[in-house]
Amino acid sequence: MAEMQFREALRRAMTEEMRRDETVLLMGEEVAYYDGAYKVSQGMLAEFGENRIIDTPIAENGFTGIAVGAAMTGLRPIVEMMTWNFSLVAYDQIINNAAKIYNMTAGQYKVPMVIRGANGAAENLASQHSMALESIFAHFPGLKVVSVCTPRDAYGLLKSSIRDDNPVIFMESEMLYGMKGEVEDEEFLIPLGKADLKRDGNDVTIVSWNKAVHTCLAAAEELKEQHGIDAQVLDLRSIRPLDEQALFQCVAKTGRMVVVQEGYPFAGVGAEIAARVSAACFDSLDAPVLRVTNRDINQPYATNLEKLVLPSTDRIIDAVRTVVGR
Amino acid sequence: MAEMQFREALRRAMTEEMRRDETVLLMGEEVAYYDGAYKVSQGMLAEFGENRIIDTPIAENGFTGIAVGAAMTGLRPIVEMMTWNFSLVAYDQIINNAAKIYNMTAGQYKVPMVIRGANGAAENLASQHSMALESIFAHFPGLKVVSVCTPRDAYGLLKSSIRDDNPVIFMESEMLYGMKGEVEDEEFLIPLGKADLKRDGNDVTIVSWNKAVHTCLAAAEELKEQHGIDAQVLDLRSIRPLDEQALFQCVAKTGRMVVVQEGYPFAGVGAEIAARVSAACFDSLDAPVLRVTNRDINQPYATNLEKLVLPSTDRIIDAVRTVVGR
Amino acid sequence: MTDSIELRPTKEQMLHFYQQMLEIRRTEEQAAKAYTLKKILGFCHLYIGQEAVAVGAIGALNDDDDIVTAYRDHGQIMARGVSANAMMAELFGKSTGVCHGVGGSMHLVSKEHNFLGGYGIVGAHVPLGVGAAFASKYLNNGKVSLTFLGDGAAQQGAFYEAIAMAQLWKLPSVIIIENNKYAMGTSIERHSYLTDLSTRAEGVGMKRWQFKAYDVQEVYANVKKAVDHARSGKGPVLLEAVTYRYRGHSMSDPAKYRAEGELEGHKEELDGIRLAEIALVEQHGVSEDTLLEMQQAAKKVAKDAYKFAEESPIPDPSHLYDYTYAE
Amino acid sequence: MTDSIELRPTKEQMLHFYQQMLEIRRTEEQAAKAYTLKKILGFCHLYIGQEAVAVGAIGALNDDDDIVTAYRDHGQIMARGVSANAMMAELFGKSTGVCHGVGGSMHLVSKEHNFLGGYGIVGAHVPLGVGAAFASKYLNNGKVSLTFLGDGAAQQGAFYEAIAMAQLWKLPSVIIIENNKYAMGTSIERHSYLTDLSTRAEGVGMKRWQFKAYDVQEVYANVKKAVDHARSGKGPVLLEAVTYRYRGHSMSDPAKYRAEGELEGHKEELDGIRLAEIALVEQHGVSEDTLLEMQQAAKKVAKDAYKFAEESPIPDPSHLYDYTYAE
Ligand SMILES: Cc1ncc(C[n+]2csc(CCOP(=O)(O)OP(=O)(O)O)c2C)c(N)n1
Ligand SMILES: Cc1ncc(C[n+]2csc(CCOP(=O)(O)OP(=O)(O)O)c2C)c(N)n1
Ligand SMILES: [Mg+2]
Ligand SMILES: [Mg+2]
Repeated sequence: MAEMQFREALRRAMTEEMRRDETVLLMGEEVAYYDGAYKVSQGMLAEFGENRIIDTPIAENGFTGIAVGAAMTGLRPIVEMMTWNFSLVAYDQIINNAAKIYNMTAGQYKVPMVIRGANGAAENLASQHSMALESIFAHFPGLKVVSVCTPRDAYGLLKSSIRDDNPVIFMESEMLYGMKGEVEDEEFLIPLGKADLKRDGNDVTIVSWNKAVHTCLAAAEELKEQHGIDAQVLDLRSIRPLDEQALFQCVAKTGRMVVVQEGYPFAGVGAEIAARVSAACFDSLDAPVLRVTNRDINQPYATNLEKLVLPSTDRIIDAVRTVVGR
Repeated sequence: MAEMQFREALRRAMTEEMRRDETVLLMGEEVAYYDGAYKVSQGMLAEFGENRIIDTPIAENGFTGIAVGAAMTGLRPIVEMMTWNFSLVAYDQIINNAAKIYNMTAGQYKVPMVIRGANGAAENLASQHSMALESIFAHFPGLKVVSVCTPRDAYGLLKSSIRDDNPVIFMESEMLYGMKGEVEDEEFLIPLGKADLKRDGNDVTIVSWNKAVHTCLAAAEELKEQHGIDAQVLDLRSIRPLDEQALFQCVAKTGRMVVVQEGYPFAGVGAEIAARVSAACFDSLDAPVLRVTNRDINQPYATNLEKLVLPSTDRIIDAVRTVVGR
Repeated sequence: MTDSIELRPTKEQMLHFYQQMLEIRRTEEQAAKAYTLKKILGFCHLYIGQEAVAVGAIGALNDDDDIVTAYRDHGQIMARGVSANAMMAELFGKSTGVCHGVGGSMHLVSKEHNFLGGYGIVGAHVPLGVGAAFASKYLNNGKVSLTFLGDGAAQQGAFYEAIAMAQLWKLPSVIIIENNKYAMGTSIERHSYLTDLSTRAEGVGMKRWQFKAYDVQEVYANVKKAVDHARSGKGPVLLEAVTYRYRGHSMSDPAKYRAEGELEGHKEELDGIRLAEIALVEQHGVSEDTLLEMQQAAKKVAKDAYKFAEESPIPDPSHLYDYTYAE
Repeated sequence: MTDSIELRPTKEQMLHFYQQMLEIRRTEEQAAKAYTLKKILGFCHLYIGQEAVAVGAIGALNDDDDIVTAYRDHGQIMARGVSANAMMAELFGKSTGVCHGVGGSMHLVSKEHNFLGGYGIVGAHVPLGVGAAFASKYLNNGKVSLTFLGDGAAQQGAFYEAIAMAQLWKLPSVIIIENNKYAMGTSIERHSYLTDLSTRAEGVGMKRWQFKAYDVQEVYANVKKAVDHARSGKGPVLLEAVTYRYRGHSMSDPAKYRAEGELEGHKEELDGIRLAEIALVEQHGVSEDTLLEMQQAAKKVAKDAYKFAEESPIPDPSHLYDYTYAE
């Protein structure tokens, strides 16, 4: 069992899959000679060469569309989106082409590709570089959406995503690339669509994904120590398909739920979970499902303002205490 | 009091505002010489000339961005998006520029513009031409989102939108352009952010917007006649800002709510309403808030399949009967 | 641009092209009829007048070359060899259609024919075509991809980004702008400063030329030349095929924006079917009788397609969710 | 491209340009220091090496002309006359910054100076600049808009769509591609087939040329010519200014991708400040002492800015929601 960085786990997943299947390739800005903006693909050019590790011009819409066309005709591209903020220029290709082609062609053409990159705020990157955008992808059938928070999950889920025959939106985090964690030495896969209980507890369930899971875990710790509240933390990992059963079981167990989502609140993934759980568990919920999200404004640059916008342990603790009632 | 078509009401609003304020202009594909793809701008070229009614190339990202720049420097552009399906190629300009500039510049530059056009499925337009996309715009602070279903609302709200100093996403419907309705002869405005009770009732509230309101009204009629259920229908009209008070008052009155949203369910506006109402009215709700939306798949072409996907009176009636319990 | 003799279609090819053009036109006329009878719904963009482009261009390809186009796709898919029946049934939204009624007129697809499809977002399919060429280069399989787009579509950023990468990476991609003079109701002069849109290639250093695409022989020769260039590894080519659309943008467009006599003048001089007839008779000695027979055959194909489509069953709703995710 | 004598800056202009270049460089050196001390956070893209471009280009404008640029915006906003203090305070995220700490390094804005801002999505600000020109033409107010973008940004569809419309509508827009040889770590040869990116204009029929932009006099003359053209109503111009960036892409980039000696060679021969000094001394008879004084003054401006920024208060959180919607 090796400790490895998040970025190493991603790299290991890609490398293994590229060794296994010659049709897998990696393309994106700076992925080859620069080793990736966040060094995720370090060294891969040396192993796989320019034909399979491909530096692109800064033309996300174009190269994402090219990857879709290539996926239709025999390849399995991994597209690195330097960060998801830049995916908005490629949004049409992702929604109107990648997500729909299997459906539109009545199953004739598949689009087996992964689009992966950093999602959410790093630090002080301000309005245009700080968005968490899972909600505007999870909205669309045809896409799968994965969002990971540990090296092990990153490895196991990226491998499954690469093998998936559908377009998978795979979300990482700038803030986690350097994080270390255990990953088994032997190869393994983690299936899409399975949430993971990152911390067990009886009083309340905190649901989250991506780096906010770590904020939730810190909050759970503090809730235990300071307030005697025993919170469990469920990491969704896959947003689409959503592990509804895990959510309902958590409510059955704890009767109370707080959803923590980085990103804008309005019609976010948090709203979907709250709406679904509120309806399905109407009789077993002991308190309203509360959401802790970014405040409903764009991310400002200054540190003190930025901190106010993001979900914080304090705000999570407040929400949990509200639903638990102490 | 004149009866006029929906498209005429929109045209009247634009024409009056253009007479009133020389900085207002209309741009988009086919808006000038062709009178608009759906004839909304018919005759406006003759009155205002080529400088103010502007045919653009098919370059939505470019001309939307040009409109943003023009809005920053003294104009108040109305951009016609032929249908909102095509806005995905302009998504980056709308989200990263239009929605954020007032915030990013700390209020130095305003972006007073309206982007308007047809939203949602018409008939048999298939996967790429049938989307209802309000959810992926309402997600973002900085935008206002309006969605109308009668000529009168179209007129009053479009005028307010044009006068608003923020970017307003204004959603119409291909299926409603020919619909007739009463509009007062004297000028008036309808403020953004106010929902409208389109039908009163005591047993349950059906919340909707855009053309689905008419499906809800038909369902309410049938619910009354066939099942003795007295449903009220609340037309949101503004999605952002959302008239939360109206929603909560409806729940206070009826204790039961069904949200009807055309478009994809996952993390849709319907989810936001359900989540918010479920949390805020936890103690006064007598039943779960149910959603009736498009089924979670892309729109197929064939009529029989298409009908299965959209919210129908039958599905609304089923949902209402479930929450009412008879 | 090209008239080298070895690039001219043979008599057999010309007969085949003529037959295809006839079948496309007659089948679309049936489609127009079905549309007015509300048997075909939604948007329906006829290709009438432009047949020589699809037929000549696709005639210059190998069977396994990939093809991508926009929503005006009836002609292309038929030129590729998909039956009028399967095409028409799709327009009728029937289960026997190429996409079982899921796609409709704008989204005709046949993987079996390496026909990646018709797409509805203007310009957005161009990267798909370049992507197919990317795959061919990656797999070194000798295939070329052919992408059709309209003059209006050449204004989209997706087109620009795609051609720049096609050139940077020297992909085996041939891209044909079908300049049919209008983007909906907007004439090319009003939507583009330069009206030869193949010049767009100059900005990215790509090989390009414009040619008159009324005569299928010209189309064949020009596209063949471009395809040979691309296949040989020398890089992509952008062509502008100057053509003309006879009908409105779609069935709901009365096309009032044309100058008077414009359409009639064009038809008289430059109709692709008429030009093919002249070539067949004058160059290849084909008899008027043979032409007549072929015309009758095409009519039958079209009428049979109508009947086939009409009598086919609508899609079984139990398959509604079948095509959301690949397993 | 141009050397007509009347387009050369006067001695006064040259002194001013020199002063501006010095202040920009010294202020950015202070910013670099502050960054390593974690007083400036996030992304910080230095303009060092490219000063002649912003200074000469903006020097060729009228005060009310509009300017738009990307995230590498420190030089542009200072060349427009915004104080080093207000600029630096923004980098420090302080309430005295041009955007009260909301914008940060990438989003410097001063409406008072018709400086529409720095933008972070590569290429996406080009339509804004063209939009400002659109407004000027609409309002007939005689203004020109100047848009800066990088070589990498010229690959974006937004850029292409915007220049095509600028040309179609003959807007008073001058667009300068600052070709600093790299888009992040990717050299221009690796991201573009043609390495003179002004050729992009050929595709849309727009006036264009490339020029060496090391010497501020050259920049001034070339941009003045383009601005005059645009202002006279003859249409937009696309320029490529060939320049060089000395530092990494941003503060976190060690810039290992350069060829050995590339940077040193450039600095020695083509540094804009050095070239201005030579011109001032040799053409305008300015004494070494005067230069020395100006250098000292620039240093002081930079150090004062650091101090000002450091001592300024952080934003008051009670204003957090102030700028979400305009009333
Ligand atoms: C991005 C986008 N914008 C607008 C439309 C609506 N639209 C459909 S076809 C068309 C005109 C296209 O003209 P052209 O590319 O010349 O093709 P043609 O119809 O002449 O074959 C427009 C504006 C669309 N489908 N997609
Ligand atoms: C759409 C988009 N894609 C990617 C990025 C990340 N990025 C920021 S700057 C940059 C390089 C830009 O190079 P160039 O345009 O040459 O400008 P320079 O930095 O050299 O001034 C990249 C890839 C971004 N900000 N926006
Ligand atoms: Mg056309
Ligand atoms: Mg550069």
